[in-house]
Amino acid sequence: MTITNGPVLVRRNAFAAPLSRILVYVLLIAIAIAALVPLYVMIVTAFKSMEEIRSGTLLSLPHAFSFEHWHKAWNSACTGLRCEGLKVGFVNSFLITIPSVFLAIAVGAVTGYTLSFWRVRFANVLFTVMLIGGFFPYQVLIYPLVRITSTIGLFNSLAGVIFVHVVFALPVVTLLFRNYFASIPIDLFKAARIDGAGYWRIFFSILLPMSVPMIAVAGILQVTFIWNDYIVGLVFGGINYAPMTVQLNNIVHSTYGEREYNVEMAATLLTSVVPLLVYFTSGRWFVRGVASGAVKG
Amino acid sequence: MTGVQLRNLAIRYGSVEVLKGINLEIPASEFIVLLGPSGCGKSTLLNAIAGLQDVAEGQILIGEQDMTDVEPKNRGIAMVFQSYALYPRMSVRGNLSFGLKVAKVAKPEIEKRVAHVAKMLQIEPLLDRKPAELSGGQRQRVAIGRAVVRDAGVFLFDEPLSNLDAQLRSDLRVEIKRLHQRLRSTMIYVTHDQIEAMTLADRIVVMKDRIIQQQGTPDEIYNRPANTFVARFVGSPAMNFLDGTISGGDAIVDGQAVPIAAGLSAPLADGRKVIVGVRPEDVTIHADAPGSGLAADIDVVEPMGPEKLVWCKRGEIGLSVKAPSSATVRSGDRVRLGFAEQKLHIFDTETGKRIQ
Amino acid sequence: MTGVQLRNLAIRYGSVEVLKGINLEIPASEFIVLLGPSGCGKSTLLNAIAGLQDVAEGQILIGEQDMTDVEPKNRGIAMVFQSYALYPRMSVRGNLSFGLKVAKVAKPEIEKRVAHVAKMLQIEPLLDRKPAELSGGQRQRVAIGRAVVRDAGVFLFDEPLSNLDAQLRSDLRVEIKRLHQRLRSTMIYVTHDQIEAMTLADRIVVMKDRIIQQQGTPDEIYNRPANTFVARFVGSPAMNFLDGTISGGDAIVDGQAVPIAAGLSAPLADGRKVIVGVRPEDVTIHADAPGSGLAADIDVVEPMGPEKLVWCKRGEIGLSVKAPSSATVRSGDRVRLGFAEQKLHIFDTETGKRIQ
Amino acid sequence: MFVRSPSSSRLQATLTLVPVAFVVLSVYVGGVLWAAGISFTRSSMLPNYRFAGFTQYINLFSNARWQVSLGNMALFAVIFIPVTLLIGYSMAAMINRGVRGENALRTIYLYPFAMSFIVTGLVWRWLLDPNFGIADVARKLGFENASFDWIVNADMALFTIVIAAVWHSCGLVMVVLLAGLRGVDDDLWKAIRIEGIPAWKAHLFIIMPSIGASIATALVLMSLTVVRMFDVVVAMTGGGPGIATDVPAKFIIDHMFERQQVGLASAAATTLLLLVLVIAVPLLYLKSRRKGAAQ
Amino acid sequence: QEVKGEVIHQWTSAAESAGVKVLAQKFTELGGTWVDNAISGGPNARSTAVNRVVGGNPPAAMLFNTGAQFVELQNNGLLRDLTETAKADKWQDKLPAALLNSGMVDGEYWALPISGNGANWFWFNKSILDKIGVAKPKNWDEVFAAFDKAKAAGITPFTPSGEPRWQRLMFNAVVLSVAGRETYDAVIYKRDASAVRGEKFKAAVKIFEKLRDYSDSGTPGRSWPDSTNLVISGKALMTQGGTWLNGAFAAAGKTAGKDYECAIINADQGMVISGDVFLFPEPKNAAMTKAQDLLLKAFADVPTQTAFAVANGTIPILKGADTSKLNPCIAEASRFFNDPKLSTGSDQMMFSPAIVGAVEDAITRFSTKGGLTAEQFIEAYAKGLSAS
Ligand SMILES: Nc1ncnc2c1ncn2[C@@H]1O[C@H](COP(=O)(O)OP(=O)(O)OP(=O)(O)O)[C@@H](O)[C@H]1O
Ligand SMILES: Nc1ncnc2c1ncn2[C@@H]1O[C@H](COP(=O)(O)OP(=O)(O)OP(=O)(O)O)[C@@H](O)[C@H]1O
Ligand SMILES: [Mg+2]
Ligand SMILES: [Mg+2]
Repeated sequence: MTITNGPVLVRRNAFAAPLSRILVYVLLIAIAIAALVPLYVMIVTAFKSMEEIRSGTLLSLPHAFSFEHWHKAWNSACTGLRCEGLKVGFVNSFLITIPSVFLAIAVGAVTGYTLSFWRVRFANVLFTVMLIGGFFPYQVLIYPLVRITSTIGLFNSLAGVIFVHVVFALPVVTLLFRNYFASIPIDLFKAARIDGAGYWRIFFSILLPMSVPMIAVAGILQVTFIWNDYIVGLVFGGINYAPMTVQLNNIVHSTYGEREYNVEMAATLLTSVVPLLVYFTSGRWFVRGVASGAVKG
Repeated sequence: MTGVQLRNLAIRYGSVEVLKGINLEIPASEFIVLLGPSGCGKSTLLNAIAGLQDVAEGQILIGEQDMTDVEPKNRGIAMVFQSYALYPRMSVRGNLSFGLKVAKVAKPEIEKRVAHVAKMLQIEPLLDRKPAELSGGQRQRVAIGRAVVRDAGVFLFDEPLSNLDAQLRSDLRVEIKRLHQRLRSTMIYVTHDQIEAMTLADRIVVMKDRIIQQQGTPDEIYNRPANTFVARFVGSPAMNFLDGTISGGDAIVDGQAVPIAAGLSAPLADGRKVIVGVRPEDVTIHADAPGSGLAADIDVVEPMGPEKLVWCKRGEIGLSVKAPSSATVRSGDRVRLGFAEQKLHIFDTETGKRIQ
Repeated sequence: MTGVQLRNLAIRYGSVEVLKGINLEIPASEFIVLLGPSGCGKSTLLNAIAGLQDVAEGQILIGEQDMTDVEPKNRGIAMVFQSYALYPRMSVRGNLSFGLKVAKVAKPEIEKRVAHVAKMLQIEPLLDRKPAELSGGQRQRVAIGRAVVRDAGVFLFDEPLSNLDAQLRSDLRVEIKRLHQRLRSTMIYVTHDQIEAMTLADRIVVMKDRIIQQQGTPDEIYNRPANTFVARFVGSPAMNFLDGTISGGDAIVDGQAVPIAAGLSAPLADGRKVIVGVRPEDVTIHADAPGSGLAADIDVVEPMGPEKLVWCKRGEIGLSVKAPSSATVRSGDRVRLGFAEQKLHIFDTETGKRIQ
Repeated sequence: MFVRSPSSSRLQATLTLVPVAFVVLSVYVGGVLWAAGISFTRSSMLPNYRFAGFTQYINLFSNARWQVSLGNMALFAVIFIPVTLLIGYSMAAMINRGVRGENALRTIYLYPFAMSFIVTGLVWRWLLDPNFGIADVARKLGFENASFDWIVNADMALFTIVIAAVWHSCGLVMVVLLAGLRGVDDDLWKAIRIEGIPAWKAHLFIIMPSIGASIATALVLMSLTVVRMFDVVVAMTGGGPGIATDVPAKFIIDHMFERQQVGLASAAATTLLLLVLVIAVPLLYLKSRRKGAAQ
Repeated sequence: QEVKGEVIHQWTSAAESAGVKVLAQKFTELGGTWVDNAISGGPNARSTAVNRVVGGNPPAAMLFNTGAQFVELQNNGLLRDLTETAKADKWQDKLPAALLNSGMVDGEYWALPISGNGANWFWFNKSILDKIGVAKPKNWDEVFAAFDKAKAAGITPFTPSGEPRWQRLMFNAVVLSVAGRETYDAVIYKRDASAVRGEKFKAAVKIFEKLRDYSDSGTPGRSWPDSTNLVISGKALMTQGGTWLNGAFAAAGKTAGKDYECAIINADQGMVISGDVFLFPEPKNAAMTKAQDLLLKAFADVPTQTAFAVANGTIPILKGADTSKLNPCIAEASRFFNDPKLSTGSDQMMFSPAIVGAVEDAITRFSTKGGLTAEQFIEAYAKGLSAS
């Protein structure tokens, strides 16, 4: 494994690229190809007819490209009484994902900030409990959460789903931010306090702008979790707020039905478009040297 | 205007005591310079005054009020950090105006003050850059600007000029002095630069080994150092020390008598072991002639522009001498050194304390 | 041993040209000091020599070989960074020894060298601490140690002593000088400290405005500055400048004749506008008596330990004078200033260049 | 962190933590205590609260599936975490050099994470199928004797799950570490390059320790993946062949929902949490001690 | 006023959707508004439904498997007692007793059966049968003879699904056919451990083991549609599965008797039936009661139920259904279904889910090469019968 030392300057003479650099590209591309094999299989399968899939040539290109299965997955696959495909839950997925991700990151970032910069009594106990709680199989928590949300009147409402998502996201997002803030020079925090900035001001004006890479990571993580979530939406959303994954599952998983792999693949790929877009656009948030120039030494 | 008082302050990092029993009275509007070897706790003390460092024992009073447990922002202070601590995602302008914005100063007023400070610190062309795009000295100027732009009652400076070029340094030194005269704020200033200490300070505080060694006007510190540590620490090159024994008003050093002014030698009993201190500028170099001073060999001669630094040797003893650059001395010459009788400093050999 | 040559070097940040047409020949074993105002590109230049900064144009030769595109590690250099850049999670010992370990130096040898450097830098008690637990000056010493511990052919120092106290600074200055004499490595040293520059340098390079203004021995730079910038920049307090017009071998300044040594005034035509420069130590203060020099009022007197800095005023003109601390001058006194004829510097008013 | 008694800002800090603390306590502590309580009953589909002693725990530990599950989790963790960390870090380090097409590469590495295992598990099944998966492709390419039957081999099936899980998680680990690497000061890289420290040493001894917090984050995320591992197993092997690839989360979920053995599932979940505690607490203790020493 | 009836069910495949449509249409005709809540996977659908009930927002009706799954809900008073409706609508005349009984507790009706399946069917590729020159096997000797011939011809003899639940299904099929109805009923209905340890059961275990040895290496973990595909595409001779496999053959455009054959081995021992029931949570209000009443009416309507079964590919469960439109395999299954002597309940109908799970674990471990030996398996199975 060759990893060469960090940020490299662009050479004047592009042809003088050191061997190690070529090696890096070779490795990166090799890994990318390896990572892409399953995706390739999914895509070609989504274009194949069932006939062709049954014939078992996994890696071969389809005889003919037809968008029929994609169309079916989106528009007309049966998911129960309705045969309207995936699109049914699309809006719900947005309604759930956007506020949940936003709130989860907001709450987690503030909590992480408080834990790493402010000395609050029992804060570390709280964090430890939260983190260890994160390891508890969350399926086991569903029953108590059903009781809790129904007691506070959030059961089977959009707010209920969002609440549960935020609760489940809290340990991980808090961890991300707490650890991230721990690496920021403490003198910055001190300087801001001298400047008269209070609790919120320090957070919003100084630390948040420095956290963009971590916001991107937390966003990637939570968008994926929440967009792909099935159980929480199903149980806590009730029929009105069932996310797209419910349809996806209905297309993919049926105990007694025959399976149309091409439609399943198309459906899966269609469902993952949103997270993929998020990944791609998060690029510019991965800025280099967020704290550069802040302190000496 | 607000004075600062430290009462019996002690500060610990974990179990390590960094400062103890610090008592310091800083009258309002005084300009105080903290001097001390690296690691003696100067930054720590500034942090404590600012409220950024937990105090283990004692009290901090600012403007007569006990501020030991008060929020930094309510102490009415401004501070320049040794590590700069610039806000990395803000432009220079943002860095300068942040504190004012927080304090809800009106926009035109902010602009005015920022413009003024930027001009004073010669960072106007840099206002829209990010800290990462600045040179070391430029960063430091921004850090200074951030403190100066606020009209605080107490200013804390942690080695504000250390990365600047000589010219800018002397310009800023004058600027800070002027700022002090204009604002009459109390200023607490850490530096390693003798000239800064001497020219800026109303009073200098010399620290070492967790405690304050001496405090006094620059003149007192320079001319009447309380112990060998202070004597050696203040003044560059450092004071020369000679081990001697008192004999009839003279000090016998390495077998040769060094005359001491009568006023100084009065309290000294014959046979007492002392350390005789003499500053390089109080030594004169004569041609080698018997009887007229301490014989020594010239080791190294360092030209320093307006003058020469001459390092002499007499056996084990090393002595530095400041000579005019016109002096004709060469490495290897044998010379005689004369000491200004009145300017000698006598310390007790055991305790290192000044005798008088 | 390895010399360094810079040929027509230009460096850009994006579209901003920071350095251009830099030509510099550093013979092997020379000790070169870079001087220049903050932000003039000294760090950038060091980075380029080290191979850490991309070069837009020109060549860098180290030991006769073109190293412009060679990896830093293959250039045989050691460097002290202005921002320290210590390895954060390694102890001080780890910071010092890591490079040697990597270079597969034998263990006892590593220990010996680390011990030696730690002793020299007075960081022995800190060897097991992490950088975060050190004071500013302590960090700086570790950073110096990390470079010194490696026996490199070329050493690059970026303001290595700026955070140290005066005593340690002068100790280390001597230590670095000694290191240079022992190793005979080429050393390129950025500093703002006049004394460091004067005492350490074989040659000083003064930079400004993207180019090299003058290079020469400390003596040349101090005594024969090539232009007003260099003249003002080197020396503290800065050289005084007086606008004058030549008339019969004298310079007429503010209506009063200032005599110039014959050697200096020889090439000057009558009526030519010049700038007359005089260093503060070349000015003497006399009691006010008609005809005997430039009349002026004393503005401020700054005690500086061994001497006094006297700021005088004559109308718009400000003049600084270094007087012995025994001089009895007080703010407000009217005095006459005399100039050492031989020590005057004459510059062209238009170009600012030295005339001769 | 630096002031002893409450100030407005600190009060604010405390106040913002209170709701979080409330939710954490009620959901996590409350939920865990509830589950622990239920584990001492014979609850089947719905919880009941009649105390039944340690019956469920006795059943649990005499259950072969549970034993196999725990063993699998341990083995999985031991392979999955180091491998993913190594690959993820290497990718982050390489991308951090500033390569062309960084966005595209990052998205490619990360995409597996976006896909639910319901279907990608199936694709992996196909790829690893001894008859028409990559083994078949290899045969068609002329390697007549190529055979790859790990997925149907009880001794090897777990490793196929490791492969898929690594594929799934590498991108995430890379992104977390990349965010950490992006915070490393440029001057540090310069110092490393000057000293000529070989890449792997620089990463291992200097860069990795200075992004320790990010690595800790990645480790926690990976540990969470290990403890919660469920989808990938269900989709690829269904826990099989036999029970060879069963894992605790699957055991718990199966018994919780399909088998209506809430009591047993709670006992299993409680046991799992205790195991996590046994491993985590000494680590946390060590960490906090080190921090204390540093101050 | 709109009578909304939300129904939670797991019918999500194309055929199942068609079936739901039939039910929904009838409900609509009766004046209700069908609110469809389809959730794939039985456990998912059931636990979601239970959570909805517990959370105080129950659906009007929810689909469970026939069997003991609902008992605890009934114990906790969360279900509506259907006795009155059942009596009024004469359920005992309309439904096979085995099915009906599984929805009763202490003589009260708590569940309405809605669909039926036969579970112990074996499916053959007709062209392979023709190629190796054997007729559709009727007993195990014929099966193994056919296997050997297929093997000789280079064709995989047997490709069962490797998922635990289908392995269990297959095991039950083998037990019924080899050990006979008496032993089967003793195990399933009485949970008789001594029957498990008996010789007949052991003989069944041996056959199951032998079948395992004839199945291909790709078996573990394979889903039933994949297994079935292998038979459909002519790569394998036989697979095992319930009547629902018929749908997969049909969807691939295959015709029973021409392209494929279905058979119960040792058919005189009868068919294992399974199915789904609707449960009706205790209503929250009058509107919900009304909706449930209408739903009950729709579900128990003979033509509707028959149309549902046809669309769904399951067996019509109400007596008097018109079976003429059924596919030959389903028609045959229907014959078994309606004859009490030729039908018996599945383990899922009689066992609690915990026992089903325990037994399933034993079976799947036995199905794996290198797993349990026959003796160990029998002990594990016997022990599993007392799981809770
Ligand atoms: N990353 C950057 N992007 C743009 N401009 C930069 C960047 N880094 C430095 N500069 C500019 O380049 C110039 C030279 O910087 P450099 O750090 O070399 O100065 P310097 O001579 O070392 O100053 P100092 O004595 O203050 O350290 C400065 O004006 C600085 O603002
Ligand atoms: N976080 C810390 N943990 C442990 N010891 C520390 C810590 N910070 C500082 N110290 C130690 O406390 C002492 C005082 O540090 P401080 O930074 O106040 O010194 P200083 O006088 O400002 O030095 P300098 O002039 O070098 O900046 C030093 O010896 C330092 O090593
Ligand atoms: Mg300090
Ligand atoms: Mg610099």
